[in-house]
Amino acid sequence: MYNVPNENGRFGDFGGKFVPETLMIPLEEIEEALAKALADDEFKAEYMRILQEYSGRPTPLTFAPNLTKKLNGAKIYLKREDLNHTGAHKINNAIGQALLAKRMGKKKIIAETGAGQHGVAAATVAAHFGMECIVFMGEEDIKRQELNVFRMKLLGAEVVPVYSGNRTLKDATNEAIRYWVQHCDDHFYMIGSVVGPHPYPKMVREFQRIIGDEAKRQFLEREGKLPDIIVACVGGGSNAMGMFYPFLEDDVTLVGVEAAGKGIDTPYHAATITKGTKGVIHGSMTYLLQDEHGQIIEPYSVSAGLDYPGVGPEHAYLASIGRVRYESVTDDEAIAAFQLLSREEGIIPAIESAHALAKAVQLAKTMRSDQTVLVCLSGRGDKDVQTMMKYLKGGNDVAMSNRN
Amino acid sequence: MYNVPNENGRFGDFGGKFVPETLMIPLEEIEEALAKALADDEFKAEYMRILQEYSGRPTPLTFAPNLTKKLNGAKIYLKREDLNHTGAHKINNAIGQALLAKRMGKKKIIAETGAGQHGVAAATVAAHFGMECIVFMGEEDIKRQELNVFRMKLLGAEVVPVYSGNRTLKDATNEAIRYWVQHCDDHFYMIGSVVGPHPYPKMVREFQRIIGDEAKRQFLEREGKLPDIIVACVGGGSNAMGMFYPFLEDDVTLVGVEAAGKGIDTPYHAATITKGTKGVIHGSMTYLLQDEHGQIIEPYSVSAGLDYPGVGPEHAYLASIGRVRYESVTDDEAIAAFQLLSREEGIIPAIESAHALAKAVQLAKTMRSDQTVLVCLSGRGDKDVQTMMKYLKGGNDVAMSNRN
Amino acid sequence: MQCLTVTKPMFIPFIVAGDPSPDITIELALALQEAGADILELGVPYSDPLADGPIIQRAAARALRQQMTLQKAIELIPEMRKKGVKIPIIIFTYYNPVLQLGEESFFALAQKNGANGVLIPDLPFEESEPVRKLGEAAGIPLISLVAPTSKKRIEMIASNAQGFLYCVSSLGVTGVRDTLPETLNEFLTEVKRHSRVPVVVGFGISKSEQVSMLKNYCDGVVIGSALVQKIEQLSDRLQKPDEKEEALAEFRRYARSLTAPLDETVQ
Amino acid sequence: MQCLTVTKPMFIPFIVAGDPSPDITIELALALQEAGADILELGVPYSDPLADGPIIQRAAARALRQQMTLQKAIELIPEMRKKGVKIPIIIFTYYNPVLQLGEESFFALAQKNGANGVLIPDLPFEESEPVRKLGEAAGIPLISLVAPTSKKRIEMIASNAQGFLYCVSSLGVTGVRDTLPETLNEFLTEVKRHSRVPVVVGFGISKSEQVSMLKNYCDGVVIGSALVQKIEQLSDRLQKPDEKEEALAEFRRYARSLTAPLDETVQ
Ligand SMILES: Cc1ncc(COP(=O)(O)O)c(C=O)c1O
Ligand SMILES: Cc1ncc(COP(=O)(O)O)c(C=O)c1O
Repeated sequence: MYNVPNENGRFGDFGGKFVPETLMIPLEEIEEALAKALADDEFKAEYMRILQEYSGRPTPLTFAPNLTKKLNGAKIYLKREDLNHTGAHKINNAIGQALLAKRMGKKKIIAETGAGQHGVAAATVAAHFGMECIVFMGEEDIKRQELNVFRMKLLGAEVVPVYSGNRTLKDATNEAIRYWVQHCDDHFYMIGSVVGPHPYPKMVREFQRIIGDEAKRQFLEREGKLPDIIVACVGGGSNAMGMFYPFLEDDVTLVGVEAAGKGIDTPYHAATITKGTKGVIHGSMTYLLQDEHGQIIEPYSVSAGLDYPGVGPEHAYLASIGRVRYESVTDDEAIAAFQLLSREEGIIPAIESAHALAKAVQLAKTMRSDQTVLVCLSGRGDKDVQTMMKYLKGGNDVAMSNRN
Repeated sequence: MYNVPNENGRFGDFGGKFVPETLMIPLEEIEEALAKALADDEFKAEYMRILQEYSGRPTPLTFAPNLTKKLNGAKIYLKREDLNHTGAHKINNAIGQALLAKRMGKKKIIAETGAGQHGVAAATVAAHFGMECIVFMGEEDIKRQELNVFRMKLLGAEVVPVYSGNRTLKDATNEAIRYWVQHCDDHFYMIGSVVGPHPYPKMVREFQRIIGDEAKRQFLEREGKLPDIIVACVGGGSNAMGMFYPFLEDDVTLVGVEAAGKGIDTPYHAATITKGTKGVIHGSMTYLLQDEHGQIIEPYSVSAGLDYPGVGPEHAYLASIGRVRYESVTDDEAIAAFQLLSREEGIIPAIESAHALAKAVQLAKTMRSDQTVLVCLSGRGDKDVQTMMKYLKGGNDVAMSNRN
Repeated sequence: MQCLTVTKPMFIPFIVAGDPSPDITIELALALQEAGADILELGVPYSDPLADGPIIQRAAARALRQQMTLQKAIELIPEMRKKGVKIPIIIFTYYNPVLQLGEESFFALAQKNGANGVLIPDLPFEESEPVRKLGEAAGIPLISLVAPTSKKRIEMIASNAQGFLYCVSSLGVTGVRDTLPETLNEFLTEVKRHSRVPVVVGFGISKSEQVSMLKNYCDGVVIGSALVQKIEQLSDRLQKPDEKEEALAEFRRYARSLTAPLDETVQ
Repeated sequence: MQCLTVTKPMFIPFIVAGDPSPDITIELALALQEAGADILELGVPYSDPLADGPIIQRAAARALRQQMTLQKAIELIPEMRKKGVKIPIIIFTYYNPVLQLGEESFFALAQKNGANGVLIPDLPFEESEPVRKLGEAAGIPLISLVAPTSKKRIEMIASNAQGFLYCVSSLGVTGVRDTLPETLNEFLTEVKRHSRVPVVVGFGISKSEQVSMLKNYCDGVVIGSALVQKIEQLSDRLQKPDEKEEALAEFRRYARSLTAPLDETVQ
């Protein structure tokens, strides 16, 4: 039976708690509170109630008839996390952690954010639960994501610019952890993916498994069987972990898709599992992009949500035992998939999710029409329209053929 | 029993078909097809299936605990049309009309759009149904809504700039009708609200009543009674009509909220029922903003979706018989409500919906705690964040008090 | 006009009241009469003319800038008469200005000023009864339109037609068209079969060849956008006292050249 | 160093290897020894130093630009010895560089170059066993930290402590602090109760008054950011041949003035 992490937060060699001593007790407190909460029917009912009444779950399973027809291969289904409140799967986790924070008596939330998606989710649930929220965001990202910054402020969050390092997500995470070290007595640190020290990878998985649980039920109802392949994008890996987890012991091929940026043979990618090496980042043993001296390397992807130099330790583990296949998709392939889904199905996917889609398209083409591929559509692409506009105007048009 | 429109498409004095002779038969064809479709269980099942599997219905009914507490009056509930695919109630209608178009063998969709919301919905369903889509949009609006224009193009629609008149929604609608007159043999005109000639006001109501049908069931489940007051914003009036219709014969106070812009005593508003006079616009007898000579006056509102000089004829009728109360809310009040809901509940509403909310807040304050107000949250505010950013920076800050 | 008898196909020009100015509209009407016009359609400018193409939209915008209104347009009729315009004059207006003036006031005004007919492009037969009745009482016929899409409606409309029956040549709005539909002759023949009144055709007619082809199938042609476009071109000169006469002459020649085929044959 | 005996509270300075350059790091170490340092903490620069505040982050960035690495930092030790540094030297490094070098290679290298201890701020007790064992085999103690939040963990950590025990003065990262928590004395007393090794305190100590207050409750003070900030200020002068000596003297004087209270009293 699949039963990781162990009591030390280890997924095989991966995971653990590589944090300053100051955080050991705060982490232990979260671990204890989480264990109790997950065993408490009232907690689970409250979590489900908020998912339903506030965030709009269950999200639908959508068959993609046009895409399927066009590819002439396997049937393609989409799990529609884009229809969640705030537009991505991130809210599932934010709701779970906020509920836990409330249970622990914490009234202040710390979060890190890159593109702003987790920041918006955190700010949203903080508003909903009447908590304070402070979001750390790299100064570079703040410039690139002006609208999400304003959105967080509208929601009442304080957005703190981070000037250290390269001023992007990795540095925002460092700074969030530093702030937490100083304020761990009354703040709850809400991590946005299945990364960080134990129990975060496990906790976020538990709060994202609703994706896979729902999808499994829905898929069985619709097709009377399980999908042949499930595909999800992997930044930190929370949507993928949430989707995969309930299928780990089933006979289903699971494919995680990393961002290959300008190509995994260039320095410009974020393909952590494909090209990274083992090490410690943000409190966890996992694969990461680093130089020979162990200095962390800034990743690159057109997708801000996949632009992270580490990856959740459970993914490192699943890669190491061969249960999940990890592949990668370039910027150009993802952008083509972004346009394809928009055009064919009237669904503009998040550019992150478009990575999963691009891989699904490649796979489906080679499959039989009685086979099925399930894609986790982790978020909506409205946030990316501006970037795409620039990208496609910049002579990088890979598939645009509008009539005017 | 409430039973309008009659066979001539009249809601009392209002409605009808004031169109060039060329369109009379196309309208009759739609009327016939609609009547058959609405009597056909298969059609209805297909419509419901797409709403559920594609657009994510039912949308939740969300209690607003913080707002309720803050106002210390009636309980406030929100019907969450913002959680629909594409972010507003507009998709309900677009799906219905596209299905009807398909049934009629039409493969090309014409639509008009102001802010771009209906244009995006039309482009979306056209992509989903594999139809062509041509969207008319005033040149001024194209400039103001660059992102939505790009979104429509991504979805495969052709966006045609309209240079006539004031180059906004009214003119885009004229131009869409003109184009339809020329192409009515193989094009289906998909109107975005309960306006236009018969059978459009009725048809759009039928495809939007899902809002009220769901809300009624959900509210009864949750509260064991009907709400005391229901509030919805009124541009053309489709979200309001969809919400109100199933409650028309119940003992529920219904309040439609128009945009008062800079004030109904200034020339800058869109309060059609409150300040308009009877006349014909876009094929329908209704209230509209016009001068003494019958020339139509350009309306004004901070909200692009309420910025329409006419209103659905059924609203004109409901106003005339006193069944629905129509009130208005200024830009400033709506913006304050926009910020209030963001801050208090973590829900950024469309600025259109914020008009309804502003009125609900005023009403709830004067009510008892055992009373309830239901607000139709017609759409999400992501599309408005940019406008709000400009507005609030422009010294118009009415309630912004972020810490940084 | 209620019992119009037609010996040769009529020339029915359309111009917009107030374009480029009220005074010049009168002179243009006179010029058209001199060019052989049988009936004048006097268009009332409207902010939202949804049956009109860009040429007439622009003319309406120009006329509105001249403060033209429905009432003022009607009041141009006696002034035209004073200047010698003798042919019937039809007021062409969208419905909303009529509603705002009040339907009864409108007919009172039209009657008082000697209008000979009314055409309301966005008032289809089903919505027209009250207006039609008021018109009948005032002795002012409401001109009906039929379109290529009208099909089974043709008989109903034709059998109730007053004055003359206006056939819309093709799907679409007003404007100049290079080609007219091939099925137009059949459509006209069909309409004539049902009509008790003269059948005229309009929308898109902008060349003498088109007039030449159509004259055998109808009792008249309406020419609007082509003339309005000419007025637009001549607009500056029409407004300069020393160039006006020459511009009017050019306009007259243009109208004649377009409609020359009407004189050549007898039906 | 494994059986450190303390007669007066120790002065334990922290500097970053390679800031502002490898050569000057050696001279700064010597200056600190002259200023009375008892143990030197030699920090290895890291791209993501999440236990450090802005001052040490900036120093690490400067050192990384000098191509400083874990291996090169360790290899500075024999060069320091050559120049006369005699006090024990502790390598302060984040865990990831150790992992990349290989834990065994790391200890081999540390042993070969005469390091006297290792401190890894992101390797808490629970994760430290393999490293601790390798250190024991190499005769290089792994210094543990306890924090104000450690509570029930204090006993476990203290009873397993090697070399000395590092008490984190307050919640937060390294940096200069104006005030230290009022409960710090109690915390130190509690730690000392459990510890078999000397107990030192660090994080935020940047004033002689603080040193003066703390010296009665601990066996030593770690001063990092205050010194690193001084180095940052002196950086330009330290790198100019003709100003270097004077800058070193100023650095020495500053270090002395900060730690003067340590000499005044005997515990
Ligand atoms: C829509 C979407 N998908 C995926 C991701 C990547 O995160 P994860 O790998 O944790 O699912 C993000 C991160 O912002 C996101 O916004
Ligand atoms: C979110 C939203 N609400 C309301 C409206 C107004 O339309 P209606 O009055 O037809 O509901 C619009 C129009 O674009 C809209 O986008």
